[in-house]
Amino acid sequence: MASKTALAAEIPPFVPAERLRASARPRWGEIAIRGFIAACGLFVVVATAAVIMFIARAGVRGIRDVGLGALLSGEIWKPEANVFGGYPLIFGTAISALGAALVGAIPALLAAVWVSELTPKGARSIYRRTMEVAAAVPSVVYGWLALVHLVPQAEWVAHALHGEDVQVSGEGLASSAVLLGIMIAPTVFLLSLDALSRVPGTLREASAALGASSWQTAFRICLPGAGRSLFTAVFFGFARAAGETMAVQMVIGGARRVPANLFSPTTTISTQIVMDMQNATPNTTASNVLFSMSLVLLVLSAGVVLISRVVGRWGSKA
Amino acid sequence: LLGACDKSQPPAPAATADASTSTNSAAVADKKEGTVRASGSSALQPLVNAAKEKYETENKGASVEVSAGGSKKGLADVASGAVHIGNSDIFAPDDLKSGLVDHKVATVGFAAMANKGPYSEKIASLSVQDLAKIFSGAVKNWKEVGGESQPIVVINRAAGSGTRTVFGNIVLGGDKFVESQTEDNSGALVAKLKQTKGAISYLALSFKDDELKTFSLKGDGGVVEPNAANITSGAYPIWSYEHMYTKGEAAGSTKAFLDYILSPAFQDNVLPNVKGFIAITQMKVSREKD
Amino acid sequence: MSTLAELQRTRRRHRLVETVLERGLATGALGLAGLYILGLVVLVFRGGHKVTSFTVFPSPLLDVQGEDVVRFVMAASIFGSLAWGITALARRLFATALAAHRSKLRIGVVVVAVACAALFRDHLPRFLIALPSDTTAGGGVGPEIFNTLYAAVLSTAITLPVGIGAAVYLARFAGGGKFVAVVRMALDTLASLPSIVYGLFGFLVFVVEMRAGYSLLAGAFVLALLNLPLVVGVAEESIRSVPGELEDASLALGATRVQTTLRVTIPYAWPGILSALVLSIGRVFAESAPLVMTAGTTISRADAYSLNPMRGGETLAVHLWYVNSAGLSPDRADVSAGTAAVLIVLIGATNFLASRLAHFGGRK
Amino acid sequence: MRATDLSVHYGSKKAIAGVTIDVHEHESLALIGPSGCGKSTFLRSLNRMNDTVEGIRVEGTVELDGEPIYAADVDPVLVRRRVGMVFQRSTPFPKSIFENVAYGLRIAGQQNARVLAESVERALRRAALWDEVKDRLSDSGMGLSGGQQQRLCIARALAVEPEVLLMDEPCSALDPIATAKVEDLVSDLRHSVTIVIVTHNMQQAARVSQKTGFFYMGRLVEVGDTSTIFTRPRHRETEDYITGRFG
Amino acid sequence: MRATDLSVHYGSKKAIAGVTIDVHEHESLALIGPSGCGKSTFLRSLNRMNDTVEGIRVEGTVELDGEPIYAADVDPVLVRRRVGMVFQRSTPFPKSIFENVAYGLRIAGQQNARVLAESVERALRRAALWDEVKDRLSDSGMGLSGGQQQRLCIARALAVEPEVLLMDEPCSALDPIATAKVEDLVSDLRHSVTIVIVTHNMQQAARVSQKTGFFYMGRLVEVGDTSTIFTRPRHRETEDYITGRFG
Ligand SMILES: Nc1ncnc2c1ncn2[C@@H]1O[C@H](COP(=O)(O)OP(=O)(O)OP(=O)(O)O)[C@@H](O)[C@H]1O
Ligand SMILES: Nc1ncnc2c1ncn2[C@@H]1O[C@H](COP(=O)(O)OP(=O)(O)OP(=O)(O)O)[C@@H](O)[C@H]1O
Ligand SMILES: [Mg+2]
Ligand SMILES: [Mg+2]
Ligand SMILES: O=P([O-])([O-])[O-]
Repeated sequence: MASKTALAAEIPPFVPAERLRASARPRWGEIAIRGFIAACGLFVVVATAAVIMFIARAGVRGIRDVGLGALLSGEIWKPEANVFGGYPLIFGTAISALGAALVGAIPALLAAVWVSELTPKGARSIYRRTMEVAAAVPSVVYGWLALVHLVPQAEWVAHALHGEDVQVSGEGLASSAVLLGIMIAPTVFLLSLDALSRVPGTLREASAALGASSWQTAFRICLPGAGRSLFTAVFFGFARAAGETMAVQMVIGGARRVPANLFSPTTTISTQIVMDMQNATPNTTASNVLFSMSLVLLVLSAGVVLISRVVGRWGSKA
Repeated sequence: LLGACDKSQPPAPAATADASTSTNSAAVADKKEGTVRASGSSALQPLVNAAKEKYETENKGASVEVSAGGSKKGLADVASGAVHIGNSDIFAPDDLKSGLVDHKVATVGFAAMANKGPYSEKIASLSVQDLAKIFSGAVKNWKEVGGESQPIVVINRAAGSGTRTVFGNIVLGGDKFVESQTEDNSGALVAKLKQTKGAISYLALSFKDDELKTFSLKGDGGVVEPNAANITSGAYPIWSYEHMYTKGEAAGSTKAFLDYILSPAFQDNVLPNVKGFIAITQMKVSREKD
Repeated sequence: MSTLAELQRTRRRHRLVETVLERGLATGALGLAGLYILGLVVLVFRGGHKVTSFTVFPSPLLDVQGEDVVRFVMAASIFGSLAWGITALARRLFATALAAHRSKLRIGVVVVAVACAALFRDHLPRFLIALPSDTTAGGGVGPEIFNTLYAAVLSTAITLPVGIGAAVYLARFAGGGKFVAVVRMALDTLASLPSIVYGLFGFLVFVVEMRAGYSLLAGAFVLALLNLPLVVGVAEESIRSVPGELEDASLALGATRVQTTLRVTIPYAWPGILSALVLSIGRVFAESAPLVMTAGTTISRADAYSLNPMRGGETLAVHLWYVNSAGLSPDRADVSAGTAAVLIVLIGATNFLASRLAHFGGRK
Repeated sequence: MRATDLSVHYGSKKAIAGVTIDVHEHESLALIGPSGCGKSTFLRSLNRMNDTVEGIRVEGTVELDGEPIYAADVDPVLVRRRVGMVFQRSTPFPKSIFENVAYGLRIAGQQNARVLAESVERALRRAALWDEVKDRLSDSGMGLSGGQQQRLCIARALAVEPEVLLMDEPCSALDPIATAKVEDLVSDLRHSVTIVIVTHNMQQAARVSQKTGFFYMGRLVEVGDTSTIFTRPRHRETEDYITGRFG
Repeated sequence: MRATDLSVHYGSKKAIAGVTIDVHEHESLALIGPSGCGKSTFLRSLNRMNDTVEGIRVEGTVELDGEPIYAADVDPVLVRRRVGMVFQRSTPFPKSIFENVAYGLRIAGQQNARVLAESVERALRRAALWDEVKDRLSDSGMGLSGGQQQRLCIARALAVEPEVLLMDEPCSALDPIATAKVEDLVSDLRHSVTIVIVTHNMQQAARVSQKTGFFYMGRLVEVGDTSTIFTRPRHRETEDYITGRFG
């Protein structure tokens, strides 16, 4: 190189100029790190397999002992008497999660549309910050608040609705649905906001340029555009509500029967698992059946989320 | 602001007290150090906690973990090896019995307790039949047992509860409770009873509370109050032993802790001061099973 | 098409509907946010009351190993953040006057923190130090705070390398093979498992099969597993958002893929990775069901502040549940409020620290 | 359409300053200039698309048929219905081809199916796309090729019968053949619509416009007949730019 | 550096076909052509940057100093140390200016602080950036202006003393003044480094290169002395392109 200064001569070249061949010595550090990275990928798979396998192994035994039909449709759950009818548990789980979706997810979604499309940027970040903190608040805190503040109100409402003669204490599906709704709303809100922010700004501009008001853009372009992700957000909230344990346990009452109304105590799968696992001897039917029920829960929430994701992916390819 | 502090006791034993006890227990120090884990009966928990506080302050390095959850959890835990001591209000069932060693540490009585309100003011006692009707769900209003009109809200203990088992066996002749609102734990149940109008449940006498109504038992021979005298004499039938099960013979720090609980120092001086519990030695009647 | 007048008419009609909707949605959104803000403020204040009730017992409460250190650290962080807050406020108010003394201020904050910690470590809010009490009033949450933080550290120690590794794998090294589809499927599955299932798994593996008893390590491991999909997801996204040109530039300088990943990609993606970590730490703080089944619900006096990960111990969230469903102490309403407030302050502090830390990551 | 002494600031940053320009009906004006000189900013202030940008400040006046579009009581939505816009990157909505074109009509309240169908066909014909898509109107607009997508966007803009059409580098992402098609289209359209087109390709400006304006650093350096600008520019900067001395 | 019958496929799509070209030492070659014609693809196959693209297939040979760089036992990392590259968008690492320039040396294993400092200074001087940044070497590289950033990237590439420097539209994101500076730099550098530069600005090609190649639809239509190409192109397509008839 012609213009090399005197300075350059002192410095050894970094690359032996004649050589392009790979050096004989393998780069061990490089190989180790690549190995670690791939191992991490493998770890994820192994861990998932392990979780599912451990749950399924005991769960399948439980199903074999009791019979799937009896387990899903039996109306009496009484492990102490060896009666395992999971219907009240499934019913409680499904209704309180659906209620939560209704009470929490849908308003959160609408709020997200409003905040994302129709408010100035400044306000948006305030909303986001608030909801981020609210989403991080532990569910037991929500549970405790509901126990202290919501349950007494529920008792009052129940008497107003069903008359003074009804036996209620405020614990039941209504309380748990409202609690779960309040609990999942921030998460659904944030997920929806993210989904909406992924709608390309160019589409909004194009719509505005055709003379659409921001409302028309929000509901005709952004909502359909983010549709699948919004769906996923709501489903995610639903799944989280279905899987919540401790907070629900604090307000749902714990009666193992199909409730007479929204205000009479009942139970959910996860609540009952925590309760019964405490005194079930491992490897007995009473214990295995709890794993069977957690399989049901797993199918319920994982199934819902997986389906919504698959639909989402399949849709985005089209 | 200060309320919370006032109620709490100043740290009772000064460091000096520790020093003195730790010298005399030096010989068995290697036994007492370490952690003893116990779980199970919430009825027994106040007693174990009292023992734990005393024991830990007297033996530096010793530590006792007590968690509640119900008698059957205690039995399951100790059988599986998850804890060293399983607390229980009931005798171990046959399938677990073989490997477990029973340590009866006290007895305790149980009684029906209810939320205080005008509807139950006039009812001082209930017969076993009344209780059976209430807890099986046959009777749904306080007026049917002599009170004013108010729906009865039955609150149960969870299925793993020894209290539930003992009370059910004696009052209902088995676990025939109406399925209703359920609490995990005696402590939580007390709170719930206090805040729910028309509520009734059953608790160990260690949880007897002035804010709750405690029912005496009406029988052929008159009304029997649930108190120590009636229990030791056998007049009041709803009581049980408090067991602390170990897996195999107790050893090491577990044995040291159990020894402490069974020692006269504890049984005679501490136990009588813990509300509701009666030392085994006081009992004039005995039982072989629940 | 339509005349101008017609246009104006339809537009007016639309406008009306929009105004009505607008009012409705705005009220809804405001209400929602307001509800949470109010709730948080009330929570912090209610519990703050409990937390700040300073002890009247100056000597150490209990002879627990490690308590001195914990007291000192606790005092240092309380007074440090107080001092920092005051100087930050002062800087904002007298920006020009103090601009020249930044480093002095910083040293000042540290000195104040250490001095106050030394002076006041025995006069801390009792609630923040004392052991919990199941039966009597006046129990604190000292070990719970410690356990919560320790569990967060333990679980992050697992999530961080594995999460980044898997994210890097998916984003940069995997290509598009069958195995990648399997990994993604696994992540999706993990993400949708209810936390109780993790709890059951941890209970089966650690407590039953391995007979390890309840241990923080088991809890941390289960939480790490629970957080993995979240961390991998966010980290992968932020790694993908690293401009390909930047990595190309590194490769064009003769860097290997691994060198590029370590020196360019990860530093650039760091803020995103950090926010994933904050989220996952938040979940460690918040989860209760899996911890109840793996780390247990008790505090043992002997090793309340021990670093031994094989001991069991409850975290703040578990304590909050336990106090309400199993505690016998008469002041459990107060204890709950205090615990909730401490939890929220911890979460807030973590978020704040992370937003500060993001600056050290590289980008800006 | 006339802009008088128009200045636009983004926060404290001045993007264009004191631009005065007059676009006559059914005339086509090309805007050229180096990157960042404010062409897009100017274009977007002609139909108040800039309103959505945070912290923007517009001074001066823009008139459409003599009416000031920045007056307080003017509804920007109505301005945009009369002044259409096509962007650099084609932005078909994730809807069918038909719905893409019908979108502008639907949001204006048109629901009559027959009217919609007719308008869509006319717009697609004007955009020289009808023959290529008439058999797959219900397919997604995103399945079209780049050039077709851009013409779809033009058809979409035409469907609401705007008086002015603004185009911001409509061909810069297209291949030569697609470019030629769009250029032909623009040349045809200028007989029925007023067109303002931004381009970085001076030859393109020469091919499609009657008038050309040269922007440089936020100012409109000069504007005049396209042939004049390219052969006898009055300013030194214009000459330097069109001869490729910079940019 | 010589490419012989080089073809590149992305999956089933052919990006360039049968390109043969010879770049002599210390010569500078400009590549021009419409968008998507394969200029970048060709450039990136000269230092095996294409290796990172999924599903790419390279046929033909490329030789550096007579050695085939696509031979099986060649380490692409070593190729890239000898054939540097600068991209269209400046890509400073989120590190200090000093660390940006030192990066290539550090990853090559150079740890000696003095050597690093000297090499960084020399590289920055060669990139005509030293005087502007010498007082703030520890500031972030991302705080520089666009033109400075691009010269920083050039300095970074020069620091490892490559024999060939590939530049892919290095000025297309820069303002006129920055463009002029980078063009001056390229003109200077060609005395010490072989340069292959892709540009969409034909005037730029004319200003900085001795030779020019015209790509069209994946083929190298013609290559020759810059003055010849711009005044007497042999092919019709070349002429159409340089007179702005398309592209
Ligand atoms: N949203 C914005 N906020 C702040 N500054 C902006 C914004 N949009 C554009 N600018 C600045 O305003 C100036 C003019 O930008 P504009 O996009 O109008 O240029 P242009 O001539 O269209 O350039 P190009 O040919 O690259 O599209 C530029 O300096 C740009 O950085
Ligand atoms: N990663 C890729 N995968 C598939 N096709 C690609 C990829 N990169 C480029 N192509 C295609 O290869 C062809 C040549 O692309 P290339 O980027 O080399 O063109 P170019 O001349 O550099 O264009 P420009 O001037 O726009 O930079 C184009 O048709 C492009 O769409
Ligand atoms: Mg522009
Ligand atoms: Mg290119
Ligand atoms: O004492 P129990 O908790 O088993 O009722």
